[in-house]
Amino acid sequence: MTPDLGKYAVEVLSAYAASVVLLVALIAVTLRRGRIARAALKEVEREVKSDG
Amino acid sequence: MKALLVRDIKLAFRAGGGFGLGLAFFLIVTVLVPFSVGPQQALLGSIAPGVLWLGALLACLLSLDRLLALDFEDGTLDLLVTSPLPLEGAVSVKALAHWITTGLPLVLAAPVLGVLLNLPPAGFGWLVASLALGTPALSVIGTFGAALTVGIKRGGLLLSLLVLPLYVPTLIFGAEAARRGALGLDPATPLLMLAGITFATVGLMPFASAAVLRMGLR
Amino acid sequence: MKALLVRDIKLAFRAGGGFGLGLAFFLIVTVLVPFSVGPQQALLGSIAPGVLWLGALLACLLSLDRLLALDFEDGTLDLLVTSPLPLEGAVSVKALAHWITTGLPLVLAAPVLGVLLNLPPAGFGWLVASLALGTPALSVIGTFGAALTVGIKRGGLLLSLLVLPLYVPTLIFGAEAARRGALGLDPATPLLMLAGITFATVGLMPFASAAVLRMGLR
Amino acid sequence: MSIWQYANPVKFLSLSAKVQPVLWVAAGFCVVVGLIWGFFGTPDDFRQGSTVKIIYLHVPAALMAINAWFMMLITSLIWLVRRHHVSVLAAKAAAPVGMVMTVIALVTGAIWGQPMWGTWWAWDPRLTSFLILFLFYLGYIALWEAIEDPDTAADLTSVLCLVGSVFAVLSRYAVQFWNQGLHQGTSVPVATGGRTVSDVFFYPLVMCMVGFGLLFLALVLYRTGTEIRLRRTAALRARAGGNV
Amino acid sequence: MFDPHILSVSDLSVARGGLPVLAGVGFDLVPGQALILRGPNGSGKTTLLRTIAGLQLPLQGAISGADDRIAYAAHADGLKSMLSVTENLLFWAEIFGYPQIDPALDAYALRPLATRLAGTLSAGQKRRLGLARLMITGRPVWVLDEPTVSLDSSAVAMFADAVRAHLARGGSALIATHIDLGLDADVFDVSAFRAQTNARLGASDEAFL
Amino acid sequence: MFDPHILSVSDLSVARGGLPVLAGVGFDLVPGQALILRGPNGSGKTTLLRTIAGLQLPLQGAISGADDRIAYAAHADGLKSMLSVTENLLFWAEIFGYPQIDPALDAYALRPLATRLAGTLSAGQKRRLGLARLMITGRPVWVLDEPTVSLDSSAVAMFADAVRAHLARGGSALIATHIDLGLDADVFDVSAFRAQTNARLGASDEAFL
Ligand code: HEM
Ligand SMILES: Nc1ncnc2c1ncn2[C@@H]1O[C@H](COP(=O)(O)OP(=O)(O)OP(=O)(O)O)[C@@H](O)[C@H]1O
Ligand SMILES: Nc1ncnc2c1ncn2[C@@H]1O[C@H](COP(=O)(O)OP(=O)(O)OP(=O)(O)O)[C@@H](O)[C@H]1O
Ligand SMILES: [Mg+2]
Ligand SMILES: [Mg+2]
Repeated sequence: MTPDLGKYAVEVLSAYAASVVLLVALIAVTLRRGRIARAALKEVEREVKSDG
Repeated sequence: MKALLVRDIKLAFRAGGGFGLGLAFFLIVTVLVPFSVGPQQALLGSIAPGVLWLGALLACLLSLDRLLALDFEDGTLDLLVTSPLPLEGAVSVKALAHWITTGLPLVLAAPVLGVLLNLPPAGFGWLVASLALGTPALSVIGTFGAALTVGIKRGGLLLSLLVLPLYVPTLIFGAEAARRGALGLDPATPLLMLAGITFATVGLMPFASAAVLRMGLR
Repeated sequence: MKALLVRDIKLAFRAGGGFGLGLAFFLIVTVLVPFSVGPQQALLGSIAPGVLWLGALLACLLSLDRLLALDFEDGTLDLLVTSPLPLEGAVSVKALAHWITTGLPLVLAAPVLGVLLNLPPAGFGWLVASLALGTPALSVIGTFGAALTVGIKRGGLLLSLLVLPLYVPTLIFGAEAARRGALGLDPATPLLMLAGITFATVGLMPFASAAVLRMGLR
Repeated sequence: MSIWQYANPVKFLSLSAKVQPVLWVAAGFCVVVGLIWGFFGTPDDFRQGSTVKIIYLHVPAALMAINAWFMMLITSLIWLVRRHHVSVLAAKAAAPVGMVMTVIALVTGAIWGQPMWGTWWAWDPRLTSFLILFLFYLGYIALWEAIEDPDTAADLTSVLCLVGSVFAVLSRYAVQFWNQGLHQGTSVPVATGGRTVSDVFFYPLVMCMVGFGLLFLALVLYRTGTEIRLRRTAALRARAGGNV
Repeated sequence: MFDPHILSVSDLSVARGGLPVLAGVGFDLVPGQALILRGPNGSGKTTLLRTIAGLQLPLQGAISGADDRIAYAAHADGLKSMLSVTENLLFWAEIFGYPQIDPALDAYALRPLATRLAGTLSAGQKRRLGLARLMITGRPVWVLDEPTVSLDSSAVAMFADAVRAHLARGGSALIATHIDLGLDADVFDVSAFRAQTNARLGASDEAFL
Repeated sequence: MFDPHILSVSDLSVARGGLPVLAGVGFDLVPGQALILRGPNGSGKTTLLRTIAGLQLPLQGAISGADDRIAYAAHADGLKSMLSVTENLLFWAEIFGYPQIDPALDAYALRPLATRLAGTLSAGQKRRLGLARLMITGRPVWVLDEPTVSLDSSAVAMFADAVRAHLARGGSALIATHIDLGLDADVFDVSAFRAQTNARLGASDEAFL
């Protein structure tokens, strides 16, 4: 299945690996921050409501 | 306006020699280069125009953070904003004072340091010309950066970060003109570009700086 | 002590990323070098170790002025002096915090910037080794300079001026080690000298810094 | 009804909540299929060998790196002129995405350069402009981080984006003047519709470009939502917190 | 003699850190009048004065008669420690196009210190210099934020005299302070105008509420 | 309860800018005592306090009972604007090895502001935080330079209460101020000790006279 990458296998694979790592990291950071923000907002909204 | 210019220059002289320090930094960076890249004369000569331009740029950069931050801290900037002086004029004058106390001495000192770095004889004139033409742009662009970072506690490094990419075109054309001059090639094109950048920035940047300053002080 | 370290690092992170900015400056200086000396790969490769060392040194230098001056301005330094903390310990901790937030990131980033400057492959390891060994000395010596200039309004440039000559030995041995490494020669001797300088300064300079600080605050 | 209604954070959040699932699925589909198609389904180039496969990452990333800055420029302008908070928060949200795209373009380019030009890095105009773009992203993000008041930060970063754009273009010409380069010209000239890569490479490449574009959109929408929530949290907290 | 305009503030709301602090503030300041702002710490006096001086934008409401007529003085005196007392005053005199600094030097007994660098003055002496600056702006409306901080009683009297002379010439003054200045002036208590925390006054973060 | 030492100053001469300012100052400060320093602007109160706190050297004379027993507070509060109120206090608590910050927060009504960044406080709120720091030093001798600057009357009362509590626990306080703190304390007027301009007190430039 895997195509024969010839003598450039290292380059091609590392390019893909690096890009995927960067993209995944970006998405992970984005989602994590988003989740934290959502949680914080929910918390504050609850507090505000309970205040009256 | 004149009062502001005179005061800024006076302060540069008094506050522990703001006048000499840019120059001294320029000197020291130039002197450190042979220590760091090694003492080969030919190599040094070939990188000399570039090193001198870079040194001048860094020396300019380092003195930027006192351009507005000091006035901000002691409240002068608030008072200036409420004064009858137009803010565009004030930032232009401050850029001019910066150039007189930093850029001008660098231009004058560059030939001496050229000798230290084994700059080819043909290059001296062009080096001075390109610096004289380019350093005003450095001061004006730097004032913009200083205005951007004025409210930020010790924004010194942030200021460098913001300003350095803006310096790229000036540096490229300036160093290229000096380099072509040193190699005996025709430096007319980069010099013209440099002049264009300088005039455009001197004419337009003060408006951006004043706008940014107004926003930042609010 | 630990409180001071934690606070300094926290402040470095909060005040607009003091952490990343030294790094950014290092990056920018390295990027500007080709713009100023020209894009020839061979030339760049041969000056790369020196330029990287010089860039690291300048990046360290620029962040020095926030090392003590901020604490001086808002009165923290007066309070620290009257606190039970020994001043020698306090300046050592401050130097350590400076190294963690400035020197360490530089060491880690240097290989990446080496690529930009076409550093010969053999040189990467030695460059990192020499920087890791040398940057603590830069922080400690810098703390001494910061202590010397602490009472002076915006002593930034004066600080550079005082510290740069003190940096010369470190720079020479550090850059020489990196250069020999890049050329495939044996870098043992300069590395040993560098290690010597670092250990001596780390052991002794804090006493000088504390003494100078006490005098300066009087 | 105008499109400006979506400048209202609440409207924006509800719309983006509707659009996002579609967007994420489409983006994921295009990126994954495009990359798999490119990686497994295309032949090697006769000159570049298998390295040509890097194009499927390199070109879309480079494209989005530039487009992200464009988008930031436009949304910053909207903020300066019409003062819509969502607009400038979108710019803030896009910056890190644009920066990562720039880094991907730089890294894949560097890896590609090693076999093709025998060096990781050359001071070629296109590469150099990208490095400068990276620096602008860095400065923009650092400025956002450094200013406490969110509106001041929005103002100042917007002006920086504007001025930076002018200087980025200027640098581009300066760099071109300073060094003619190694890098090939564009293969997807938008205006002419002509192209310089053959169809086998072209279709998966287009798929990847679309995928990266969608991914960018999805990320920016999501991140803008995050920024809005953070602002809302801060606003609520400030009002709840004692005004003593 | 100054031009007889009225500084008039109506329905003003001001914010700090994005939060409304005061709402619905309104008063008129006629020539010859001094108005003392009072209010506990953190009630928003500084914010109000900065807004009136044009250093920040109001959320709502209008300020009329303020343009180019205000001399503002706050905690930071805008003094250059490396310039002498005279040089500091002369600089502002030139900026404001005012002819002379002697009355200012006399009013605050600064003559003996005239050649001293401002950085070597004591806290109260610095403050006196900062207040002397007001007299050479030639501006009719003085907007002062805690002007008497670290002044001794004789200096406070100098300040009160200077304000009285200014009012007699048709000027007016708006002064935030916690202590008694011995001025015969109206008092305006800002604590009555505290903004409701959930008030919608156009603060920038309201879009997010 | 603090160790019962007496801070004793005898025949002290202090200088600023190389010039003698006060000469022959002497007093004792016993546990439980507060001493208010008075004197017109520029009379040398700040200089004297800095000398006693060990921040500058005396020209002549002796200070005993000061080492490691003094908590000093001046105009600059040593607050980090990017740290919250609690973080600022915790930092100093750790430096001084003091166990807790709650009493300090309560004494100056800082609880509602506890999570606020110090940079966003109003002038008086900052001052309150600066004064709260004194309580977590655990030091017996408070040396304060115009501590009530920009405090409103209720905050001045908080301060007076804090001082009283400190004195009751066997501490002592030396306070330079121009206003009345409502403390029942002795007054020490420094103006009686002004140094003669030609006095020889060991100032650094006397070798050249
Ligand atoms: C580190 C460095 C590099 C950077 C920053 C970079 C940047 C870019 C950019 C901005 C584009 C998009 C241009 C457009 O579509 O108009 C692009 C396209 C492209 N790059 Fe690079 N590049 C780098 C290295 C390389 C290398 C080493 C190669 C291969 C030898 C390469 C091959 C290509 C190709 C084939 C395209 C094709 C797309 C096209 O022609 O439009 N790049 N690159
Ligand atoms: N970023 C912020 N977030 C929340 N509240 C803030 C922020 N910045 C300032 N404040 C609050 O705004 C209020 C107004 O402050 P201001 O400086 O105007 O008060 P003031 O009346 O001058 O007080 P003082 O008498 O202490 O000088 C204060 O309660 C302050 O804590
Ligand atoms: N370099 C100098 N040369 C001459 N005199 C100086 C110098 N520096 C300070 N002084 C003087 O020393 C005196 C003492 O100042 P100090 O700050 O101790 O006064 P203070 O009692 O605290 O006054 P204030 O109530 O205004 O705070 C002042 O008169 C000041 O002008
Ligand atoms: Mg106030
Ligand atoms: Mg004093």
